[in-house]
Amino acid sequence: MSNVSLSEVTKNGLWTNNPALVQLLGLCPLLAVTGTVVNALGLGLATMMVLIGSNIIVSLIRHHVSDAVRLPVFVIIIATFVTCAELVMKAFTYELYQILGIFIPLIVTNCAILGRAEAFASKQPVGMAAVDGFMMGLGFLMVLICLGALRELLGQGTLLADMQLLFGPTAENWTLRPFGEGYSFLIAILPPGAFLVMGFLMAIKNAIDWQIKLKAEADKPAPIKGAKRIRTTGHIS
Amino acid sequence: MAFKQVTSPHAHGAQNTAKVMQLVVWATIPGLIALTWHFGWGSLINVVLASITAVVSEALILKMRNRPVWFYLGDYSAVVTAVLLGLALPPLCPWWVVVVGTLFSVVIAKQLFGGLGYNPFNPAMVGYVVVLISFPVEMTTWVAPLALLPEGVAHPDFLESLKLVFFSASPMDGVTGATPLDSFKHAAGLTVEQIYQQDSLFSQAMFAGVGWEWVNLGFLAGGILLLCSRVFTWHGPVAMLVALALMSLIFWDSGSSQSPGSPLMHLLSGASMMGAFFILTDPVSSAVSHRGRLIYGALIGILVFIIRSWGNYPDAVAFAVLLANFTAPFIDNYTLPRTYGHTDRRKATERLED
Amino acid sequence: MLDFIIQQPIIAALVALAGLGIIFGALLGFAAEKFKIEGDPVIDQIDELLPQTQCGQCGFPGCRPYAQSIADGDDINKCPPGGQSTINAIASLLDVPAPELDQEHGEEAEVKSVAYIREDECIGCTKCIQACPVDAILGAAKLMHTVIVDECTGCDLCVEPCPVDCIDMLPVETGIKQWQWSAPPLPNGLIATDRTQSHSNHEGAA
Amino acid sequence: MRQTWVTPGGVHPPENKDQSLTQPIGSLPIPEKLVVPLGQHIGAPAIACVTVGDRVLKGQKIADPAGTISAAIHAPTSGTITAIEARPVAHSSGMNALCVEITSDGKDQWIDKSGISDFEHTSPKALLSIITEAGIAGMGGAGFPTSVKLNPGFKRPIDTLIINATECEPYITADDSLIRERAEEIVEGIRILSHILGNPHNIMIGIENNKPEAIKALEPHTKDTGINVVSFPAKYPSGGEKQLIYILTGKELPSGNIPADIGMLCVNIGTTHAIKRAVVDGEPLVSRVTTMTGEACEINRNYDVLIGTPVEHLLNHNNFDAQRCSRVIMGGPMMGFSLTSKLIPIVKTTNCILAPSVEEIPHNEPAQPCIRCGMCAEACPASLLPQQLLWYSQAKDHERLQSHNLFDCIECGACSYVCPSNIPLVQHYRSSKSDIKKAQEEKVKSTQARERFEFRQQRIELAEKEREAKRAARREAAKQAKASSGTDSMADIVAAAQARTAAKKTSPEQELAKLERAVSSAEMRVQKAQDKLDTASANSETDEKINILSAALSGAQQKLEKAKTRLAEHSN
Repeated sequence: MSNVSLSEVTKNGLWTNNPALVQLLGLCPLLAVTGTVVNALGLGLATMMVLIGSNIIVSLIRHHVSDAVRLPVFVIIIATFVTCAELVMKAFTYELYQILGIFIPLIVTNCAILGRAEAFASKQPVGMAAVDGFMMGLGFLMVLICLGALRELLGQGTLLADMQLLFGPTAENWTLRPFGEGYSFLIAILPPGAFLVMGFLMAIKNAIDWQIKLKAEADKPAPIKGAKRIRTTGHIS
Repeated sequence: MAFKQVTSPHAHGAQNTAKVMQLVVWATIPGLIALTWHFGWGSLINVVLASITAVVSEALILKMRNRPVWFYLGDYSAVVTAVLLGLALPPLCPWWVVVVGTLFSVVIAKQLFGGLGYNPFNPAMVGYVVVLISFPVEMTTWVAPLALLPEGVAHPDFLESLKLVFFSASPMDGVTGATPLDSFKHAAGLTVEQIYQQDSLFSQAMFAGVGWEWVNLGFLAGGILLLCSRVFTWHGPVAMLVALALMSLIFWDSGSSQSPGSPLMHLLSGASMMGAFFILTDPVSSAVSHRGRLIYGALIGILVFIIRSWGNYPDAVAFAVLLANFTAPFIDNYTLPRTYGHTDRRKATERLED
Repeated sequence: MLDFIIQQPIIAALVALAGLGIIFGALLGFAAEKFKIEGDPVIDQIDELLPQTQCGQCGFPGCRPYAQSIADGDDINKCPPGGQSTINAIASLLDVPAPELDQEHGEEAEVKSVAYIREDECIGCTKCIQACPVDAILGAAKLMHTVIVDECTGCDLCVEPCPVDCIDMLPVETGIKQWQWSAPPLPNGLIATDRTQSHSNHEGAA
Repeated sequence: MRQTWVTPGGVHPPENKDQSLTQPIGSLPIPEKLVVPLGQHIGAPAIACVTVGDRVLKGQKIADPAGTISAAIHAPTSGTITAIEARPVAHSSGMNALCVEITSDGKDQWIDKSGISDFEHTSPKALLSIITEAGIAGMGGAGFPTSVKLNPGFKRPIDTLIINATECEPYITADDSLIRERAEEIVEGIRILSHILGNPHNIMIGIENNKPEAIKALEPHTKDTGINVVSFPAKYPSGGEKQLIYILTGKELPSGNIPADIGMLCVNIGTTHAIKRAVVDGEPLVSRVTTMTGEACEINRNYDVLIGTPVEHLLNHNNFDAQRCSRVIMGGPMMGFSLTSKLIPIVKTTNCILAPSVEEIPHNEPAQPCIRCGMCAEACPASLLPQQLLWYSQAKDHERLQSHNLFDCIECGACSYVCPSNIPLVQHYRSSKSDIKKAQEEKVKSTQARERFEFRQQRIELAEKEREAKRAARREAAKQAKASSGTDSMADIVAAAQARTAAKKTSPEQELAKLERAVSSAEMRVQKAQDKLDTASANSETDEKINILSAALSGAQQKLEKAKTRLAEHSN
């Protein structure tokens, strides 16, 4: 576990061990706020920031925290970063902050963050932990944006609506309306839609993985059967 | 070929799944006739459109899943789902509402869970709820019953109905009206008697609401036919209707302004009868034992009344059935019948003592 | 001091949090000591599921050591005598996905077999007796040996040591009493079987 | 009219009993060859006590019971034993089992029969031994040896004797016609039974009300005998032992018990007839009444058939049309099994040979998915939930299957009969039952293996320890000896030890011979491995197999080298 390569960490975070699609962690905010791209982006960025920060700190103190109390310590660290993130959003993107509401403080309970702190950061050097935090955060963010885009498009027929909440007035007319005005399909915006779209995303990912696996299997040489046998009675002369 | 290994029993009864499903379709005809008579051609168009969509989409999915298409289409289950959904949707709703609802029923609620027999939820009701919450405007626009249309106005004829369904997204004026359950929901402050007097929907009715009563009686007739041909047992439907009647009797409140309506009104409006005989009797998603079906039916009856009276939606059969579907495995778990030779009823999860 | 803390909200918060941290940390530490679990029942449970052939195909000297290793996180697909059913049982016990059998450890035999000694060829070397993990071979030095069929686990560990190759692994005879109805083919696919079916289709195409 | 109780579930398949009742019980010409299986009953197959070439008379014992639960077998006609070998037998597996083949001499010559006319003054024990000798086994279908069933040593006295004349399966009329024609003998058989059991105060003949003639036939003989003929509405499966007990007494047989545990005994009516024949007439069980029916046969009627008659004989005699026939069934259409060969003989439990046409019993339709309609649960006489059992059976969830009481399933087939999706439910349950039984057996075996392995480890450890202790003791002794007697004697000790080892050592010649043997055997192995490899590559086997073989070859070669070097060392 101590030697993890950079590419492995990247691949893990973005694909093979994606916190949202594979580990299914942090589903509560994931499903709740991905009605539009801007919401998804806002929450995703906040989560990513918290993840990087908490991973770095956890990694820094990893030798100094006893096993028994590590979880409370991690939670306090995460909570601190969440509070920071909340204050930052309150300061710079107040409207978005209001839309996201309770889900920003709820980042604390996002298991993806605690999970990374426990499974990775508490065992790895600072640099690697930071990269892991970034990659996991990015993986999470990507899924959030995918979900947000799909749901926004399906549900209200727009893309990149209200981006000014995050990027200021310049983003006001970024909104795209591929289906024209008046389109709506509420279920995609409502929670069931989140589950459905998420399910399809996971299905697509699994289908891709399946193809990759088949290819890998085809390339792999056939194993020699029974090669690893030992004698249970070997110690008898 | 006379000498071969075949498992017993060799004899087989006359019943088969396709026949049962066909019977269910035929049994909806009295209800469909009543709907068409009182509300125009819309329901018939819904049913046909939904059936075509269902069969085509089921065939496609079966093909994708590498299943014998004709074998599984031959069980008529897709048609049953589509017919029930078509009957539940408002007449003359736009074609895409029907198509989206049917696709959700067949593709997501049924085939993605493994096809017939493996769907935990009633597919028709899943489709109905999806379109209900997705397209609230279209789904709450009901055609007024024939008897209540103003002088000189009639339901659109068949061709016009087709045009409305396929080319006009705008709700029709003149021929729309409230349903009895709507009337009760929106008539705050009036006593039942006042509502009955003021609203022609009730004042011209024989039992419960113009048109609606006959639709429900039609479904009741179809349901009794199915019951007599032993397609399902009486437990579920009777439990639901009794629970609904009891609930409305308890809260009848002698017809005060708080009253959510009389038992007769509740039994004969909305989708009560269709729900009791055609929806909750879907065997796949309901409880299995007799006691289980009693509980399951009663639960639906109670939920229907609660949501109708105090919920946001005027009718509630779809939501009640879906909620009860959730509980079906749980009910099964606690209602195993007592097996011959055993003194106690076992719970399904009970572990064997080693 | 107290006044100072109360007047400085940041310090107050810090103190409160630190206090909470200390209290809960102590509580957790206490609980960890108090409710420590002795032994590891999961090893016994895994051992219970393994077929107890003691054949060593998993790479461990006996079933229990392998059970121990599984409990420590080893792969659960190394037991050919147990086959897929054992893998599935362990997977459901440990709540992990069931992998396919690792062919490098051997193949699952379709028919169970037991060892038979061709008795007229046996020279009485006792090598097989020493090799048998379950004492299922009777005999003494320079005297003919024989396998107690009921006790033989079919591990075939005795075959290789025999200097005169007089041990055969023969399939267990199934008579009319052992016959059983085969399960009817699955009439339709569950979601899980869809996967294996499409899998074989893919393989067929490849 | 006595009170009867109604069982839950059940089905009403078309009865189809009239066809075979138009004619009285007939008899067949004696077939040329009779094949008598040695296992016609539940329990261990009997052991043949004749050899090929022996001449036997009708009713002569040809096989002794093996162990407690077994039954004797008798020659069904006079003739010569021409074979004792495995032949296809009446079993769902279609497998072969040991049979005695008798070539008939056409004389049908009986052994000396010695019956007891006055059974009431014979001790039950003596009667029981007659029944044992006569090889009577339950003739309703299961074939449980009757003498074992009647054996004393019950936990409590039998107060209720139930005679099963239900015959609830469609088509079968063997019992019906037997009662119509031989009611007097049957009642006498019941009285013998009653005498053996110490005259239970409650004796009932349970019969479905679709056999009015049989009921009428019984009436004159049962009058004033204390035997009640109880009729009840026809429903399948009323004839199941458990179901019949409930119908007649309103009591349920607790799961896992036998009727004797609640003071009851159930005997098939055909068996009582056989008992009468055995006791009063001294005739062992060599023939039985079997219904031959189905549209694929021109003649439908009951026959008194010799046990061991091949089905072919019966079919040919009735103008069987194989083209029209969908399957040949031994037993009824609900619980009977299909025959895989027409050479299968009639046995003691064969109550019917059914050769239905394709229109009567069509070929099985492919199964559709279960829609949980619950019709199976309605039909189940044991109040199980067949659809749940199916679910768990497919998932191989043995624990759930058992908690849903799979083992209370009597395999009556009512669930499959009503299933609208044509699911072969019974086959699922049978397969699951045997899977569970097999798993339990394997569990026992694996526990045993583990114990043996652990014991062995312990033993080896102990031996190792003992050796270690001995070595330590010797070291200690040597040390002491050294301390006490000084350096001089040390040389002696060493010399003595050397002498000991020399004595122990085999002589060099022996050693040489041993090594030579080793070399030659190693050579042999190399040769063998080489041969295998050659054949494999000649047969163009898969690469992996060749790999394995070549690995084996190189291993053998290494061993040979080693043996050779050792030999060389030794010779030097």
